[in-house]
Amino acid sequence: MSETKAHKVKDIFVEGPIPPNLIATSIAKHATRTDIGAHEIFLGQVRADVRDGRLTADNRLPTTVAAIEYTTYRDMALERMTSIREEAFTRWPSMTCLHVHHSLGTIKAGELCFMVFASAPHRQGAREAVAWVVDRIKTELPIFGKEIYIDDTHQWKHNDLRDSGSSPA
Amino acid sequence: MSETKAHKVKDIFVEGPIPPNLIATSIAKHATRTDIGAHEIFLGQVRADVRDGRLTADNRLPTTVAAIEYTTYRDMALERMTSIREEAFTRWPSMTCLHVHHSLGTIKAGELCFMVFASAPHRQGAREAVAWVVDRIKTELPIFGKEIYIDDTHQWKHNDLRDSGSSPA
Amino acid sequence: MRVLLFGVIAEKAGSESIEVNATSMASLRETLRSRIDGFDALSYAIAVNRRIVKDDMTFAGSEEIAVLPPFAGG
Amino acid sequence: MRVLLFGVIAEKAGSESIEVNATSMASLRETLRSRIDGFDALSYAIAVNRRIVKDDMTFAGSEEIAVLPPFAGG
Repeated sequence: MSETKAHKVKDIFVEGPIPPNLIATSIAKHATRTDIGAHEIFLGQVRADVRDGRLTADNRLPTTVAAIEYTTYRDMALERMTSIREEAFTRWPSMTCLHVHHSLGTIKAGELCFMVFASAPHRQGAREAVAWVVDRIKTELPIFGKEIYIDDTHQWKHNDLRDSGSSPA
Repeated sequence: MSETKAHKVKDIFVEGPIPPNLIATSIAKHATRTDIGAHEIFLGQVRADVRDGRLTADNRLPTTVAAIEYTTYRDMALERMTSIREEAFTRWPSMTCLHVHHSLGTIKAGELCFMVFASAPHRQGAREAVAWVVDRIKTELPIFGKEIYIDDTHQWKHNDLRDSGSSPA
Repeated sequence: MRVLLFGVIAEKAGSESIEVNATSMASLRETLRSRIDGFDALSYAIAVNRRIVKDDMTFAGSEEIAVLPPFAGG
Repeated sequence: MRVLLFGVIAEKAGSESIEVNATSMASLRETLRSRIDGFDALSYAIAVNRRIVKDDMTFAGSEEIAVLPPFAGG
């Protein structure tokens, strides 16, 4: 955990889905930090939501999300993320670590695209920090998502705060 | 996920620390559940807290938690856990899965002793359910913890709700 | 009847169970007090058939009775 | 000046950047409208040096300018 509380610009982006092993490795690294009592982890997974698809004479045929293709304005995203990290450590000073990963490229339904992982001596700080950081990332990071459907059509995803998973509500 | 929403009595207990790989395996199993958009995971880790230790003529010498030895009244714990699970699925009907592990035996500082893992289409349900289930387990499950200190003394741990990590506050 | 003991209570009693003759919650508490050194200073709850019971009650003799110190899970 | 385009806006423009002559936010918006088919129907924000700017402003010409469709991270 040499990077603990370092407020330098860190790359949060991962090409492709987030492998569950990366999360296990992240967790295992914290065993040396015996001041930690609680880890809180949020994971976003791409949902196979059903959407209105192709227009026919009568109606729109339903279709299903097969994948989301994520792109970003990287420099701005990493600058915003650095500010969010700094503010999170100010708001929750007991937090010992905060790790964020977000996927770029094509992430299939069922795959993980997002991880926010906070550690703290007690659970309340970690829990609140994760919820807050997830919300801030969804609203402030310039990340774009193209929903690709099983019929090869696509549509651009956009977050609104009622939305809560990894596809629009 | 054949056990999804099954309300039968499930064993939550694991001998020894919870290996990070178990969490990765748990996560990976959910890739087939493409209705899931959000996973929320709480992990409890044993903290090397400093405590008042041996009494000398002048004062108590400080000592440090080396490990917690967990025991349980298993039949009652599993019955209570089954009720908590049922109530959680009633309160958060959109929740698709709820997985709980708790260690028994000696868990060293830095090792994981507790996991609560909820999945749902959207993040709010999963987040609220995890927080609620963690609180209920800490207050209602007959699990007992002996804090073993580095000087080989010990003291019995007890939860109060201000406490929030995996050792008393 | 056999009464299950846990945690610090099992430690003080030097055993994970104890045989007692008790026909009610009140007589059980009395017996525990007389049989386990320092029992009065301990916090505990009594579970009857795996549910905590706070009121007095009489026992049929077939109940599963356990004496539980404060919980420390998580 | 080169303006960066993302997501649905890059898709509509058929390119991830566009060369424009714009001295102010107002003239930039005007240019985008004339150069990108269906631009008026899109939701977007403009970032100047990686910060979203809502008010009008004049450009020195060295700014990093980006046109951002709605965010969809997470």
